[in-house]
Parts: sequence; C-alpha cells; structure tokens
Amino acid sequence: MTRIPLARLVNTQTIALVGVLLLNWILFPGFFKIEWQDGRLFGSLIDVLNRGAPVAILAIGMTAVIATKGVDLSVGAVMAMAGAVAATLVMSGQPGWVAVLGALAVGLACGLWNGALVALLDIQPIIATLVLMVAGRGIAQLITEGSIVTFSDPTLVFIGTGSFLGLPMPVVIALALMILVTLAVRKTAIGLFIEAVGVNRSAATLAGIRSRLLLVTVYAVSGLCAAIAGIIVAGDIRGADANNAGLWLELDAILAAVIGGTSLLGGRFSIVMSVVGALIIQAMNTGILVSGYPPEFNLVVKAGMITLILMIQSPFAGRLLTWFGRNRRKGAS
Amino acid sequence: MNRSLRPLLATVIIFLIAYAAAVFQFPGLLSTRVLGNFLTDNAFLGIAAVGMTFVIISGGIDLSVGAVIGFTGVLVAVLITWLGWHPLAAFAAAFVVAAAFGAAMGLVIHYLEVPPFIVTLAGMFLARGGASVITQDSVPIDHPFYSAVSSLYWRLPGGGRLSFVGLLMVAVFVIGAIVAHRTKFGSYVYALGGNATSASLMGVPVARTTVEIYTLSSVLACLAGIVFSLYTSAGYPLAAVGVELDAIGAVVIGGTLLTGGYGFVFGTFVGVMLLGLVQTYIIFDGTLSSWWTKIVIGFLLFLFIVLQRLVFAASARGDRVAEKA
Amino acid sequence: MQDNVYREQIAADRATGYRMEARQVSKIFGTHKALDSVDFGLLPGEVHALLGENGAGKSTLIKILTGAYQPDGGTIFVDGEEVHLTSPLQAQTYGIGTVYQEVNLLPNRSVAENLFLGHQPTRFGLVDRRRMDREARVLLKRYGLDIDPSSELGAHSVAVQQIVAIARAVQLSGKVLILDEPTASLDRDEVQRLFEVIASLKRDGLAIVFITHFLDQVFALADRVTILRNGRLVDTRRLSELTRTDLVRKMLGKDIAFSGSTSLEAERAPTELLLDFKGYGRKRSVRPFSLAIHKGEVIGVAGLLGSGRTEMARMMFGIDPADEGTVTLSGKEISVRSATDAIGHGFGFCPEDRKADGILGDLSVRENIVIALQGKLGWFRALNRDEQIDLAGQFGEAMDIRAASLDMPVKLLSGGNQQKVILARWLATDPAFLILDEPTRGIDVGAHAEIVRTINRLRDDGMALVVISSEIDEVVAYSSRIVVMRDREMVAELKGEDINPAVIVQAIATHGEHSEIQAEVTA
Amino acid sequence: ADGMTVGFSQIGSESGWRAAETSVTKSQAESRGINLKFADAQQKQENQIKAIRGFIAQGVDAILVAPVVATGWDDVLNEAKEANIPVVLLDRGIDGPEDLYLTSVASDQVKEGRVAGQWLVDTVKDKDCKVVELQGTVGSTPAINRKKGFEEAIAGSKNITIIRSQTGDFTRSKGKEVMEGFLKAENGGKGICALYAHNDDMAVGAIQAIKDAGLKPGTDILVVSIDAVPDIFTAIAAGEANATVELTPNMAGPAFDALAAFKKDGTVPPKFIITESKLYTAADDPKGEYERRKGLGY
Ligand SMILES: Nc1ncnc2c1ncn2[C@@H]1O[C@H](COP(=O)(O)OP(=O)(O)OP(=O)(O)O)[C@@H](O)[C@H]1O
Ligand SMILES: Nc1ncnc2c1ncn2[C@@H]1O[C@H](COP(=O)(O)OP(=O)(O)OP(=O)(O)O)[C@@H](O)[C@H]1O
Ligand SMILES: [Mg+2]
Ligand SMILES: [Mg+2]
Repeated sequence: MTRIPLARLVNTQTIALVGVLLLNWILFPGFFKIEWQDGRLFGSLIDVLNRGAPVAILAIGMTAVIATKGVDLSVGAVMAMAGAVAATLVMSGQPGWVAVLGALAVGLACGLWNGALVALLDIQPIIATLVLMVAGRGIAQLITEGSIVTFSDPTLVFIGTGSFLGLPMPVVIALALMILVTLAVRKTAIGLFIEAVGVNRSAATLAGIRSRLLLVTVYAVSGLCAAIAGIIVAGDIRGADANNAGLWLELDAILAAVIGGTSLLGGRFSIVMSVVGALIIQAMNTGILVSGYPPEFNLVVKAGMITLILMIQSPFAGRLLTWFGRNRRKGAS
Repeated sequence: MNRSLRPLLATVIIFLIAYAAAVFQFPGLLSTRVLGNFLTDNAFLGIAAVGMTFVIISGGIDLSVGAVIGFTGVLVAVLITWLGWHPLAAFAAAFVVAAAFGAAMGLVIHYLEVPPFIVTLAGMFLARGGASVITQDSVPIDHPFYSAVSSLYWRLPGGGRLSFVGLLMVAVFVIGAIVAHRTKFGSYVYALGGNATSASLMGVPVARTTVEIYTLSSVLACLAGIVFSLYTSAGYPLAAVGVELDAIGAVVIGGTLLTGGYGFVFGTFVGVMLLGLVQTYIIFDGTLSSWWTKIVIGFLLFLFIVLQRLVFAASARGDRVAEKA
Repeated sequence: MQDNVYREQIAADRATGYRMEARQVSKIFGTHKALDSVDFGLLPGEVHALLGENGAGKSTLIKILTGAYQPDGGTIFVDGEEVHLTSPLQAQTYGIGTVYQEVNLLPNRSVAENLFLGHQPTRFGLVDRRRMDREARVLLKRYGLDIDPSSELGAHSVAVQQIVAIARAVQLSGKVLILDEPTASLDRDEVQRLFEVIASLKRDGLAIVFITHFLDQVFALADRVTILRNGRLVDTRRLSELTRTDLVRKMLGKDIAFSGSTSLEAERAPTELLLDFKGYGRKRSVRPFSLAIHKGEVIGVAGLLGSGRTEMARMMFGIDPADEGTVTLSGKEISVRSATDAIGHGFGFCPEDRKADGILGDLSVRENIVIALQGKLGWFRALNRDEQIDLAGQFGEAMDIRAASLDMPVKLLSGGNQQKVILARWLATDPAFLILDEPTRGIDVGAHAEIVRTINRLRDDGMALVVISSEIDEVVAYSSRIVVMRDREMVAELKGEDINPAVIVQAIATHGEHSEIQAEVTA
Repeated sequence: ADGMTVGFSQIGSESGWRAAETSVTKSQAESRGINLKFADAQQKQENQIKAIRGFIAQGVDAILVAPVVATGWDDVLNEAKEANIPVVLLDRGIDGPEDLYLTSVASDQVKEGRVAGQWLVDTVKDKDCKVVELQGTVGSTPAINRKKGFEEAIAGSKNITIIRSQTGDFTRSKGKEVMEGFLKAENGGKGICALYAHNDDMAVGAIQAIKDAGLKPGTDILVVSIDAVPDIFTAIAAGEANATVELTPNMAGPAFDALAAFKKDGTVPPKFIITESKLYTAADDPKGEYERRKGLGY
C-alpha cells in the first residue's frame, strides 16, 4: 500500500469532488465549518459523508458487480427488505444483534439468488436483478404490511446515528467496509479474477478461474452491502420504511461506480474511486439543499453536473487534452 | 425454420398459453372489451417500446423514455392551454424538441464514449426536471381537437372499443417492423448491436446511426407522450414514471437480447401484450394487496425469462444436433 | 546504399502510375511508433504482398489505407489524387474493398446481409431480400460455396465466414482489394479457389494487397513484395528479384534455420505413460476414442476444418466434459469436469480462437501471463506485484514477446505476440500435459519456427503435448504420433513411417461423407 | 349494500397513511359484506385507468378511485357512466365535469395547510418567526395544496416568513436529511422558529435531525405537520412536536354509506363529502390518540 504514489490520488474524480465542494462553499460560506458538539463532529462536510455513506456502501458492492460486466438493480429493494427484517425482529423482542444478523442473512440470500440467476442460469444481469428489484420491495412491504415499523432498539439506532471517534457510525462503517473490501480484492487474487471475468469470461474460465463461484460471490457481496446500507438507513430514522427505503438508490450506486471510473463493460475497477463517486453525488445533493434553490430545479442541476463530470472524464476530453498539450509543446519549441 | 425466430415463437406460445389459462379462470377476459382495452391502455407503452427495441438491438439502452413522455405531455399541454397553440402545432414543436434531445444523447454516447446507461440516465433527470421546472401542476388540455381524437373509436361487437390510439400503436409496430427488417437503417442497427467494431470496419456509418437510433427512440417516446396526453387530456410532470423499465421488460420478454444484435419488433408487441395481460389478470383477481402485486409481477417476470432461457438453450442444442445429422 | 536502390525502384514505379499510394505515412500509438514514414505504392493489375514479422505494422498500414485509422503524418493518393480517408465507408466509395485480420463480420446477421451490408439492393426504398439472396447465391458460387444465403453467418464455420468476408471485399472493390491474412483459417482447396479468384481479379486490372505469413503462398501469387520491420519500410521490389532466404532475412533482419524434421522416430521412443483416455467421448459431440499419451510425446491431430478436433480438445480439458469413458493420469483414474479440474491435474490449453477464448484484452501483458498460474493457486495465495513482474519477465523473454511494456493492454499487441502471451501463460503453470489448438495460426515465419522449436523443447523436457494444426508439414515436423479426426471420430492413428504428408492427406481425405465443409464446398 | 361488488383502484403504497387507508377500506368493506376488488396502481395513473377499465369489463356494482392526479379522468369515467357504474372518488378530487362521479369523499388539502398555518399564527402571535418548510414530492397534489393553504394562512402575518423550502419527498429519511441541511444553512438552526412539514413522516425525521443538532424540537423549533399518524402522537406526547392536522384514513366508510343509500333508493349524496381537518395538539390526549390509531395499519 505504501507504494501508491500521491499522484494517483489526483485524478478527475478527486478533482470533481473538490470542485463540487468548492461550489458548495461558494453557495454557502459555512460549508467547511466543522464543530465539536456532544462528543461528535458536526458540520455540512460531515453531513456529506454521513448521508453519502449508504450510497457509498452500495457502490462498494456495485463496483465489484459492474467490474464483472454485470449490474445489480436490486440493491434498493434489498435495503428495504433488510431494514424491514431488522425492524420486525427487534419489535418481536429479539436483541439488536440478532436483528442485524437476520438482516445480513437476508442480504446474503438475495445476493446468492441474483448470483445464481446470473452465473448458473446465464440470465442477463440487468433482467436477473430486475426480478428482485420489483418483487423485493413487495416482500419488504409484506413484512411491514406497508407501514413504517418504528423501533428504538439501541443497537440499530447506534448503527444508524451513533458515533465513533467523533465520526458518525455510517461513515465509520462505510470506511471500514471500503478498506476491508479493497484489501480483500487487492491482497488476494480476487480483484484480478474479477477483472479477468469482466473482460472476457470465457477466456478467464479457460485459464482456470472458477467464474461461476466468483460471480455468485460478487453478487452476494453486493447483497450484503445493500443489507448493511438498509440497516443504516433504518437505524437512522429509527424505523423501517419499506415503501421508500433505498428507492432509486440503485441508480445512484451505479452512477457512483461509473463516476468512479469503472466501466459498465466490465474490467478495471476501483472501490475507493467509487466511494469518491458516491461522495460527489452526495455533495451535489447537499449543495442543492443548502443553496436554497426551489426544489423543482434539483433534477436539472443534477443532470447538468453529471454530464459535466462525465464529459471531463471521457476519453474524448483526454484526447483533446493531449492534443492541446502536443500543440502547446510544438508552439513552444 | 430460421433459428432466430424460435425465441419469438416461444414468446407467442407462452402468451397464448398464459392467456388461455387466464380466460379459463376468468371467462370475462375473452370479451372484446378487454381486447380493445389491451390496445388502448398499452398504446403509449407499446409506442415507446418500439423505440426501445431499436435501442436495445443496437446494444444500447434508453432510460429517458418515461421522462420524455412526461416532458412531452407537459410541453404540449402548456403550449395548448397556456399559449393557445393548435394541438398539431404543439405536437410539431414537441417532436422537434424530442428529436434534438435524442440526437444530443446520441452525440454524447458516440463522441464522448460515455455508456448509454449513464447518458440516458442524465437525460432522464434532465427531462423530468425540465418538466417540473415548466410546471409542477398537472395541466389539463381542453381543446376540441383533443376531445375529437380521444373519443375516436370504433365499437366492436360485445361492447369493446377499438380506439384511435390503439390503432396508432399497431401502425407504429408495423412501420417499426418494416424499418427494422427491411431498410438499410434497420440493418445498421442490428450491425451495431452485433459488433460495433466490425460494423464500422464494414462501412456502417456508426456515428450517424447511433444518433439516429436515439433520435428515433426519443421521437417515439414523444409520440407516446402525445398519446398519453390524448389518453389523459392533460400534461403532468410526474406522468409515466418508470415506464422505461416496463418498456425494457416488454422488449426483453419479446425475445430481444439486451446484449444487442438479436430481436424482433413484433416480439416487443407480444411482450407488451403479456405485461398487459398480467396486469389485467391481477385486476380481475382483485384480491392482491399492493405488496403481493409487486411480488407476483416479479415472479411472473422471473418465470418468463427462465422459460425463455430454457427455450433458447433447447433451440441452441437442437441446432447442433441438426447440423450433425 | 541499398536504400537508394529501392528508392529508385519506387520512383520508376511511380512514373507508371499508382492506383493507390501512401507517402511517408506514420502512426504513433502513445509513444510507440507503429509506422515510421512508410512509402507504399500499388500498381493496377498486381498482387502486392505485404510482409513482415508480427507487430511489424502491416495491419496498421492497411487500416490507414482504408480509413479505419487516421495517419499521424504522410499522405494518401488514389489515382494520383490526394485523399483524406476518414472512415472505411469513405474508402469503399473509392472502390477499396478490405478483409481485415480476424474476420470482422456480423455473426448475428444473414450471410447475404454480410455480403451486401450498406449496399443492399432495394425496391421502393426497402431492402429487396429476395434479390439480395439471389445475388448472394450467385456470388458465393464463384468460391464454390453453396450455402443458404439467408442463414445466420455465425452458424457457419470460420472458413465459410472467411470466404464470405473475401467475397464481400471483392464485390466492393472497384480498384483496390486488400486482404489481411485471408488464408489463416482456410484449407488447401479453399486457398486454391481463392487464388483463382485473385488471378481473375488481377486480369481485370485490380490492385491487390495480400498479407500472409505463408511464404509458399507469396511465391505462388505475388508480383511485388513490400517488407516492413518494426514499423519501417525495409524494401519494395519485384518478387522475382528475391530468393526465399533474402525474403526471410529482410523480414527478420537475421537468418533463421528452418526447423524441419529435427528429431528421428528412434529418439521419440515412448517413455512413461502419462495419460490414458479409454472410450472417452461425449454425446452429440465426439465419438468415444482411446488414446494413450506418454511423457515426452507430441500427438499431432490432423483433420479437415470442422472435423471435431477442437471439440476433442475441449473435452480433454474438461470444458465440455466427457460423458463416457475414463481417463487415468499416471495410472490413477481422474475426473476432468472443468477447466479448473484440468489445470489442477497439470493440464494446459491454448484455445484456437485467441480473441474470444484466449486473451483478456483490457488486462496487461503481465496479468495475462500470470492468470493461469494464479488461477491454479486459487483466490488466496496471491502472487504479489514483484512475483508477477518476475514471472512475466521470465516467460515473456522465453517466448520472445515483443511488447513496449509488460503493463500495456494485451489487446494492443499484434496477433502473433498475443499468441506467444498465451503460450507463456501456460508455460508459467509448468504443465505436464499441454493441448495446443492451432498454435501457429497467424504467426510470422520467425515466431512460427520459434513455436515449433518450443514444442520440440517441451517435448524433450518430458512434457506431453497434443497439438492440433492444419499445416501438415508442421505436424510432421514435431509429432511422435498423429491421430486423424474425421466427422467427430478418431479414424486413424499414424506412427513411424506413416508420419509423412502423403499418408496423412490420404487418411484425412478418405471419403468422409458427412464432413460439413465438403458438403458445402462441392456443388 | 350486502353482496355488492366494489372495485377499488388505490394509488399504491407509498406511505404509512396510504397503507392505513387501504386496510381501513378493506375492513369497512368486510364489515358491510361488500365484496371488494382491490387494484394497486403502483403510483401510476395509467395503471389506475387500466384498473377502472378492468372493473368495467367485469361489471362491478360500483368503483372507488383514489386518483393519483387530478386530470385525465374524463374518458374512462365516461365509460363507467355509460356502463351505469357509479364512481366514488376517495381522498383526492379531480378536474372534470361533476356528473362523472357520484360523490367525492376527500379532505380539503388547502384547508389542511390553512389549519396548520393558522395554528402557527395563533401560537407565535406577533413574535418574529422564520419558518422552514418540508414539501412533499415535487408536483404532487397534496404538496401543492398544502403549501398553498399554509401560505394563505400566514399571508396576513408579516412577522411569519418562510425562509427555506425544499422537498422531502414525503419520506422520513429525506425529511431528516433536508432538515439537517436547513439547520446547517441557518446557523445551526438558531434562526429557525418553526418547521412546517407536509406530512408527519417528514416531521418525525426532521425531529431527529433537530435533536442531533443539539436543539429541542417542540420548544426551540416548533413542529407542525399534517396527517395525524400514530408516531407523531408519540412525539407530541414527548413534547417534541406541537401540532398535527388529521387526515382520516377512513374515506371508504362514508363512501360505502353513500353508495348503499344510492343503490337502495337512489338517494343522491352531496357531491363533495369533506372529511374533517381536525387539529391535534398536546392538549388532545396524544397518548390516547396513539393507542386508538396504532391498530389501523399505519
Ligand atoms: N490501437 C493500438 N494501440 C496501441 N498500439 C497498437 C494498436 N494497434 C497496433 N498497435 C501496435 O502497433 C504495432 C503494429 O501492429 P500491427 O497489428 O500493425 O502488426 P502486424 O504487422 O499486422 O502483425 P501481425 O502479423 O501479428 O498481425 C504492434 O506493436 C502493436 O502492438
Ligand atoms: N458453437 C457451435 N455451434 C454449432 N456448431 C458448432 C459450434 N462449434 C463447432 N460447431 C461444429 O462442430 C463441428 C466440429 O467443430 P470443431 O471446431 O471441433 O472442428 P475442428 O476440427 O477443430 O475445426 P476447426 O479447425 O475449424 O476448428 C463443426 O462441424 C462445427 O461447425
Ligand atoms: Mg496484422
Ligand atoms: Mg478447431
């Protein structure tokens, strides 16, 4: 890890993040103010991290899935299911840790289901996961019967709103997960295998990679990540809102991965950059919030920002840049 | 028989079996009323799905269609109700806007090499946001032309109605099928989906075709938006949310491969009818709660794709045997 | 200097009027100069062979001549007029037809559509399918191909697809026809037929560019040759002025010894039994066969295209596992039900379709080399970066892979170098048994000799190999035994005296009624 | 009404209140021996139209619709009329000729906003008060109307101003997130005197945000919202919320009554049956209200 040069941290993603943060600062001068309050850090920047955590966690799993040339549309629904299961478990008198384990088990099961459809039945990922995207929310509503199951279990509430070393728990969890998964894929051969399967599944299989097992694992991890995000979101509002928890967040997670530079065609991926992508999206949302513009402009602003970021990242812009560079050098010589 | 026709045949057979089973349970499903409603109620979805079929055959995806439908409705309504335009003029304006919008997405996809999923997602935000910037309210359209067109239908024996918009959808499907299977543009679309590199080396004008595909999809979404506004006599920024997923579902159930290169416009028609059948069945049943509705739809989707998978696998195996014989 | 000699030659040819000419074209990929100020002229009515090692820049030159790439310098003339080609489509309008390396067609569309895409006959603005099919049938007849033009191209063998690609290019070429390794996957008869077509086009005054690594074909067909090396022009001259050795020396920049039959049968005496396939077969695929393979033995597999050689190899490697019979490894019965199983038992497999099953295009050369070993080691015993660099360096060198850097994506290497990368990948796993499916397809003379040498060396080191090849001379050169496949059945096993081209051809050709290719080609 | 078959086209299940409305409707139907055909539209008007057409095709005795949007019902309701099937609108009204439906059972959403606004006007008297507003989903009818009503009520009081207004999508988590943003943007919330949320769920989320910021909801920042779901009564009982305006989930009861009367002897009900928009504060036995509601399927 020591070998990562600082230069690698300067790229379009981090520049975009800094740009969006600066923009927020211009719109709202108090943006960078951070205070210590009630034993925790407090400020807009912390909010960006805290609110960005669920999408960042989804993006961690999603990135691995996308790197295998797949996509997981079901994560939003899995979040809802996990939250619903955790809430009903604590309401039925189970201790918090049982609820957490139960929710994680649900996420894992959903991931295995998706993985089985994709890897064993060879169904295209977008459609395979669409099934659970539709049915999953129904199952979540079935569990809660459409209402918000409110709870006050300290474990769940701590996961959603507690703090550790002054940082909100969701941020701590996202950070830990990011480091864990990054180590898991980069310190083992799994990362290489994921990229190989994403680039050319047939060739990877012939080279001895158990691509089916790998795919199932990757979807399972995505399901687990979704479950964690679901627990956080439920803990945050002390209630499982099966109707709205995670609604459309799969799109944000995919967007985060793509902004983070992972190609939807599979192959190279970076978990850290996807997390940065999630933060860019959240910084945008928070910026819109604090800017005070009427809400009907939200989507237009978001569309404009996304287009801008993707343009900067596109190979075309890269070519333009080298072309300018070359011309300038020519001019100078 | 041409082996590429098999998934299509499979879809048709699945539809017929499903329909027969549903009729067996609810004989009322066989009435001309229900059949007429199939066409009318799914007209806008069908029209949008034709555009989606082209996009998916070319190996892309268009997430913006639902938003374009909503935007078109709002634009048309505002032009007619607030500014007093004639509906036909409003339609023309909407088509121009939609075509420009689709072309812009196509240009970004081709020249900036950003994946269609993301470009059209941004397009979806833009169109949806644009509509709610224009108005947040639902704007009613009260114009003689509108009432004339939306009450244009032919009565079928048994109380059913064959509406203008229903027939319009059928016409779009027919024209779409001809364009896909019998024109150069159509062959370019399949070529792009088959292998974009090969296509470009074979002389397919990739840039132009990509732009045309997304323009076509947006224009058809716009037509769907007009139909939707005829259907509801109003424009509403939140109209047709998530229709893109229904359209994708219909296209895939209709036997078109999301990886591109294979597919049938007619298959999409069957896919739309199948989705319509599922919904109608659920309505006739009338006991499913909100959540069971979702679960059942998801389960049926699963059933269809697995069935299709099996048919595909069987037909692939059958081919190899046939060649050996 | 020799340099001046060919400059004069070029000047003389230029005076007679080029059909198409490239002057001082350069192409830079990143920092790598794939083409460096190359001149290339094409006379009407000539067959011009473009030669060079893998990675010399031949395909790149072709892509510039046909508008698929834009040059970084230099100009292109058609009939003496400067042109700016921005796309293959535009090149087509100048009457330039091209078959690119690696069939670039649409497997998802019909044969007829592949022939006519962009130029379909129309009626009332709509594509006239019937006429298109009719014309396609007539066109394909010329190449002795009688297939249903409305059938999907992907359903046909690579050879048929290659012929369709050629037919398409010929039909589009009013002035210039460019063929980049068109014969790599054709059998003898088909090559013969192609040559006849080329000869007749030549008589019509077409300028034809022909790229191949088969020197025999060059001498059979070409009028002039242009030789590239490392992106630079080495020479352009009439073929009659060159001997075979001259040609090879100019291509490689050094002499090579052809490795003919190096070792004698006596030296190939079987040693220890390694693998014993008994009644091994798969329903709807390969009929059961029995084959014993010893250490230090190369089994050559001969057969027509589509005879089931690849299927046999895939079955042995467990990709399409056998459903009858047994296999024992050093006396112990093993089960090979997946590639992972096979690799676990020390098998290796270089697939025939390099692009689809071989390379991991976007990954680096280094990762492509270590992937199989890493696959064998499993998820958790990861090779760290240094180990990867060591391995890649070691095996890259052993295979003489020419890459600007081991960190560049393997898809940017030339075809021959990609093939070497895959070989290196398997050698890195230190296999006991290696299956090579068409290992020399599309490989230059130098590398070809190297691969043959490598095969011999591996055999001498005690490895057991099964090598599938359509080049009979090559099979003879290294095989200890040869099995002949026909119609998905092992029909002969040749050894000793029988290992000579005449006997093999005889064994292959003995009437195989159901052979797909034969059925297609005749009539 | 015995043995009557009634089709009910519900919008979907986007909130706890909606779930309660569905379950109350079902239990009301059951208690009257009505055979209820339920169709969930997943928030889509086109699905509602399909459902109504489906009901017509089945020949039901009456149709209940909770319209997702006010416009676009003329054609399909005309079809119902031609088929002689009475239609009752639930919960929201429509733009269109009044003869298309038998009656409409709904609350007055503008009035709900007005009641909430009036409560604030009465509470703060002539003290300066800066209000932040959590809007419902952009473009939805209740969001538009509740905003309008509230603005009407405070229009006369120059001392009350809305300083920030953003959408919280009617959800608890967005309500919390947006409130966090408001608090940061308004100097840690010190400048904010009251919060007006278009529904209780957003208010419940916002209350947590206020607590996290170290302020006391209900005291430092007044909280007023609409719907009267059980959880807001818990908050009111704890002094963390101040007032809520009831939107009853029992729209079906009056509707079934009207239908029964109409079927029996053709009694034509009034065109608009407006449910009460009752204000609840800490004075109205919040604990008891909570108990009364918690079994209703919220
Ligand atoms: N798109 C590309 N980007 C970077 N490098 C490239 C690209 N295409 C080709 N090259 C490099 O340019 C050189 C010339 O490649 P080219 O394909 O022209 O070789 P070739 O002579 O056709 O070889 P072969 O006989 O193996 O087909 C090679 O070193 C190759 O790695
Ligand atoms: N994916 C496939 N679908 C249908 N038929 C196939 C497929 N792959 C191979 N075949 C057919 O199986 C037969 C055997 O093919 P195989 O590739 O094993 O032959 P081969 O001797 O290796 O020939 P080649 O040199 O062309 O690879 C051929 O007739 C071929 O057309
Ligand atoms: Mg080449
Ligand atoms: Mg083969």
